[in-house]
Amino acid sequence: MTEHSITRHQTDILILGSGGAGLFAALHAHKADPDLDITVAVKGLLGKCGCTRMVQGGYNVAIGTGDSVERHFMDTIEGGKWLNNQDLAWTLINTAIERIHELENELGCFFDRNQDGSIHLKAFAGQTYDRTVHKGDLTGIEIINRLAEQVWARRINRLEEHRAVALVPASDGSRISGVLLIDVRDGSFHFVQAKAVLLAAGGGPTMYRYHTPSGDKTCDGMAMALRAGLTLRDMEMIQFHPTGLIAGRETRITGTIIEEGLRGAGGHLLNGEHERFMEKYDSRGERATRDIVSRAMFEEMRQGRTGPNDGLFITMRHLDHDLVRRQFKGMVERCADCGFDLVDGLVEVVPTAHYIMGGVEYDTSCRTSILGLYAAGEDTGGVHGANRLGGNGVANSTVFGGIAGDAMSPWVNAEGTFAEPDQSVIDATLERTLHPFGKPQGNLLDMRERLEDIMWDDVGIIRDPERLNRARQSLADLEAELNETGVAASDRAFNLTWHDWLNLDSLILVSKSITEAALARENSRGAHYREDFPEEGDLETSYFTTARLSDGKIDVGTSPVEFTRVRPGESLIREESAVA
Amino acid sequence: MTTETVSEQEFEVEIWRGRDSGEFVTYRVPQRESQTILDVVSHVQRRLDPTLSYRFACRVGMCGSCAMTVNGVPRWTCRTHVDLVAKDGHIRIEPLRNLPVIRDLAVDMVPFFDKWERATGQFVPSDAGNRQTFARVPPESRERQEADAGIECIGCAVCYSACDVVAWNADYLGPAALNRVWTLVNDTRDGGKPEHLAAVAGDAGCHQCHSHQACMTYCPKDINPTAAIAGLKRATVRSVLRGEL
Amino acid sequence: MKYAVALRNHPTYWAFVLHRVSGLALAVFVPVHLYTLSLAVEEAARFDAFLEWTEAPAVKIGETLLVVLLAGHMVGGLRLLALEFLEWRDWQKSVVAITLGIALVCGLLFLMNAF
Amino acid sequence: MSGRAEVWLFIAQRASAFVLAPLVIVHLATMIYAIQGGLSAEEILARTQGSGVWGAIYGLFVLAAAIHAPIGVRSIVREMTPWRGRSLDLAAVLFGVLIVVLGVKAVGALV
Ligand SMILES: Cc1cc2nc3c(=O)[nH]c(=O)nc-3n(C[C@H](O)[C@H](O)[C@H](O)COP(=O)(O)OP(=O)(O)OC[C@H]3O[C@@H](n4cnc5c(N)ncnc54)[C@H](O)[C@@H]3O)c2cc1C
Ligand code: HEM
Ligand code: SF4
Ligand code: F3S
Ligand code: FES
Repeated sequence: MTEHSITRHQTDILILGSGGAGLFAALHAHKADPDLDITVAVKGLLGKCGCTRMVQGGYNVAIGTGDSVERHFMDTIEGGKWLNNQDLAWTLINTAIERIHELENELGCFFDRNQDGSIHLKAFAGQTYDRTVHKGDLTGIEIINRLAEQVWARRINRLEEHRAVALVPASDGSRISGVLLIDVRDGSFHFVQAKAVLLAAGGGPTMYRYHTPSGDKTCDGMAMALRAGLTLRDMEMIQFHPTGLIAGRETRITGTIIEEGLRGAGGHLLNGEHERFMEKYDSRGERATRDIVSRAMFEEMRQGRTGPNDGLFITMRHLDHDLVRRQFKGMVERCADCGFDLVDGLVEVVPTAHYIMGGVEYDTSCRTSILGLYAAGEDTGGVHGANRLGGNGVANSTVFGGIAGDAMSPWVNAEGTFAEPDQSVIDATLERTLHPFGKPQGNLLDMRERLEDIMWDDVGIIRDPERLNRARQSLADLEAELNETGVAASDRAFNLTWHDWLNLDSLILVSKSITEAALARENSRGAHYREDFPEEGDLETSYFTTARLSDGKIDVGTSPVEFTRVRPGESLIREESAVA
Repeated sequence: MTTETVSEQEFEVEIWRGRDSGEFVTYRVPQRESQTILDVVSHVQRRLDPTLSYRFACRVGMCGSCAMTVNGVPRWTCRTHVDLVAKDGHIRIEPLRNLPVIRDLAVDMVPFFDKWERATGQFVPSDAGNRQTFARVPPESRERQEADAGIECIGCAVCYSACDVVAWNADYLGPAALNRVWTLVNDTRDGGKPEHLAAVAGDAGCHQCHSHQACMTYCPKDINPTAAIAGLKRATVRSVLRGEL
Repeated sequence: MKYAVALRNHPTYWAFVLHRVSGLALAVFVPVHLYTLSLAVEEAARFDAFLEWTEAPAVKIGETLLVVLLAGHMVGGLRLLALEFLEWRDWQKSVVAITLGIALVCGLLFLMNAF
Repeated sequence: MSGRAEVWLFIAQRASAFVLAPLVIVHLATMIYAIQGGLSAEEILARTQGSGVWGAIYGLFVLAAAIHAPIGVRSIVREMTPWRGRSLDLAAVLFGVLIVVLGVKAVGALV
């Protein structure tokens, strides 16, 4: 059994992922007790993968004069169509204020200023106040660079290019024991035994034909959570960004974001016949909210009025060229690098899957239902409800990452122990992950594209039972096919094709939970739109969906939303007249 | 619909296979309108040779994971259109120089990050516990402008790979790390100026730079580490003359 | 080889090469020059013989080269001093060309006068 | 070598370069001027001997070069050969001393 040999490590706290959630957790856990042995394991290089780095718009926080926690909270709840876990949202909004100061004063993020030197707050769609802190339109680079530097400078262990493949419970099932990982560089297996584990692998809806997240994100965290028996909530809630670049399937640039500000600045959306169409759908035209624009575009595409790559167009050519060039420098350059002229041409665009609102159920201390296992960031669900406000994503990951770090250290010191792992889980994971080496090679790219088509066409922006049921079947077929598809056994070191296989494995499982949750929600809220149930349903009796894996099948259920702080129809904002 | 009967155009690329020792292998890749070097590499791995190793993450020039040497020059491959480099119809892709090769096109970036850390490329808070206010920093102030000029570095190591002094002096901290320290020296909120200057003054530091300017020539983000390093040279000289270093 | 040059084929790198080669050449030449000078001056006859030898065209060319190197090194050195001690300006590449120009003009002047 | 020492070397090299620049200009100019119509020992010596100004100029030249060149050569050697450390530093100092000795002799003979 030499090929199954597993290297064992021990660490007090193991953190999976190095986005805003993972790195903040590491820093806070270290600050709480510098003597603890802390390890960050990440699929790519520390700080260079994941989506926190890709944040463009910025970070929502209620610090402007006239703004308030209550106002930000109400925007979040209303944006989330009353499905949010209100305690989580409340924690987010309060702690964001502390976190943004910490980012600026302690970690060194250098956010943009007003002329007088005070912090600049910009507007973000769907919000009643300008409350978005930013660094140009590359806020994420600033945040992650500063976090990564601080982590490098501390005695925090790094397991870079180590991919987690299973959350391993203790042999008696009482708590977490550790995590099984693959060292991407040499293909070897590692079991890291830990007293506490943080799941912060960042979700990411990369099972859709067009998607924005970085290539390393393939819902591994959510898949591991399902396999470990955790419950995911709100999985039908997939946010689409209206304008992703489309340049053909063969280029990785397809799906990446074209800035929303372009529409705000007067950019026009055109269909394949070069006609504007948004007015047909909404009086605000191109300036309507993300979900409305995405749906209108999807409809237009379904009617077949598309461009050469089956997308639509955005154009700025009717605007002052110099202004566009100046105001959207980064975007203009990025388009030019891929051969598009944003200033004077048409750029083909398509709605693109951006964010998963759903995720692991957890509490305001980031605890999950497994003792010692914590979760934070985009892997979790409940904060955003049915829709995430732009700017609440990075706030979410940094706020709860920090909270998880604060919680884990004292807990490890008080109650943490190294538990013996459940060997059957390790064996089953080895079996599953090594499985493709025993099978005839197949075309994984083709399978990935088929998955993306299934999800885009049948579990996409506009849903109906017929398509969802078809998707259910197609996903089952695809899963069966994957299990018969192999990878060349030549060399496991840095074997991307093996990881492509594992990516598909995670994506299919999580896609199934999205499909089942979408079938279960028989109304249209936020990001979820059912053609057969276009109404939002009774707010008072709002429920959220839950999904669990049992005996290889996704079990969905629903739970009533608890309005712990505010009920539909009410508001926490007192001076109502002040709202613009 | 266009009726296309001619088979698609193809071109040849040579890709490094192996570690320190290895060889170039030639592949034929179909030509596309929107095609970056990363797409070429991906095509080879996904369609022609599943064992090819390389690295990328964001796909849009934000993460700095995908840098490789293309026709001798280090570049961010996700934002390098094939037409830009294939003027004579030939493309050769190698791993970045000056870093150990893990396999094929993937290098070990740890030395690069370690030097960033050794150069004290991290903020030293002067107002750590403050949860109420932000330092006032006028955007037009000279310091802020200096800091802003270099702050959007994505840590791609293109400059590090392009610099001959890095190749000649294994300890040399390199342009990216020094550039970061210069942004900190200009950060009016930073409380670690003496440490920063001491860290970049040694025989691995800023004075080893001979202003080759390869770093600024190839930096995909148009950052100018040469100017940053010159700034550090002045700052360290000033502090030595004042007897502070 | 083609690729090794590609990386370094930008004006400021060539300026560095010129500066380094000239610096090294001067460092070799200066002691030799000082030595011959002191020897020769002590015996005027030998100095004249030496000067006569320097009339040979090959030697003239060599001397011209040294003048170019000295001038080039100096102007290049001034460029570096400006780069390091003055605020950054975006004229770096033009300065490289100017450096080269001045060095060549010095060499030309020297040559014109020499024959 | 400590950070401070390294900075001092940098200062010394740049300062000596600064001093050398005008001297080289003068030297180049006189050379181009002097060789007009050929030159002889007498002519050269006639110009230089007994002249305090020329003595000062060339004295300074030698001194600055003795500081400037060894530092430059030392860094070239460090970068392009495996030779580093104490022995190299010592060699650089000796090189500087050599220039001074030869220079003093030459200037002495000329003036
Ligand atoms: C293009 C883009 C723009 C965005 N703009 C904004 C914005 O303007 N404002 C805003 O608020 N939000 C924005 N978001 C959303 C925001 O980026 C995310 O909500 C947030 O950053 C998620 O943080 P995270 O730490 O949970 O995950 P990430 O930052 O994605 O980090 C996840 C980490 O887990 C690692 N990982 C994954 N799988 C494994 C595994 N199996 N083993 C080990 N490690 C693993 C990944 O490699 C990565 O390091 C944007 C997202 C995208 C994609
Ligand atoms: C007698 C004359 C001179 C000699 C022998 C000489 C020699 C050298 C040498 C050997 C170097 C090292 C080159 C390198 O590091 O690559 C050097 C560097 C330098 N020289 Fe000169 N030099 C002379 C005159 C000058 C003059 C007149 C100037 C300018 C005014 C000058 C400015 C410089 C500068 C700035 C450097 C540093 C270059 C770097 O580190 O990259 N030198 N010189
Ligand atoms: S300075 Fe430029 S080239 Fe160097 S690491 Fe930063 S972004 Fe890359
Ligand atoms: S290329 Fe290297 S030598 Fe200096 S100017 Fe840039 S660090
Ligand atoms: S993949 Fe992120 S910079 Fe190229």
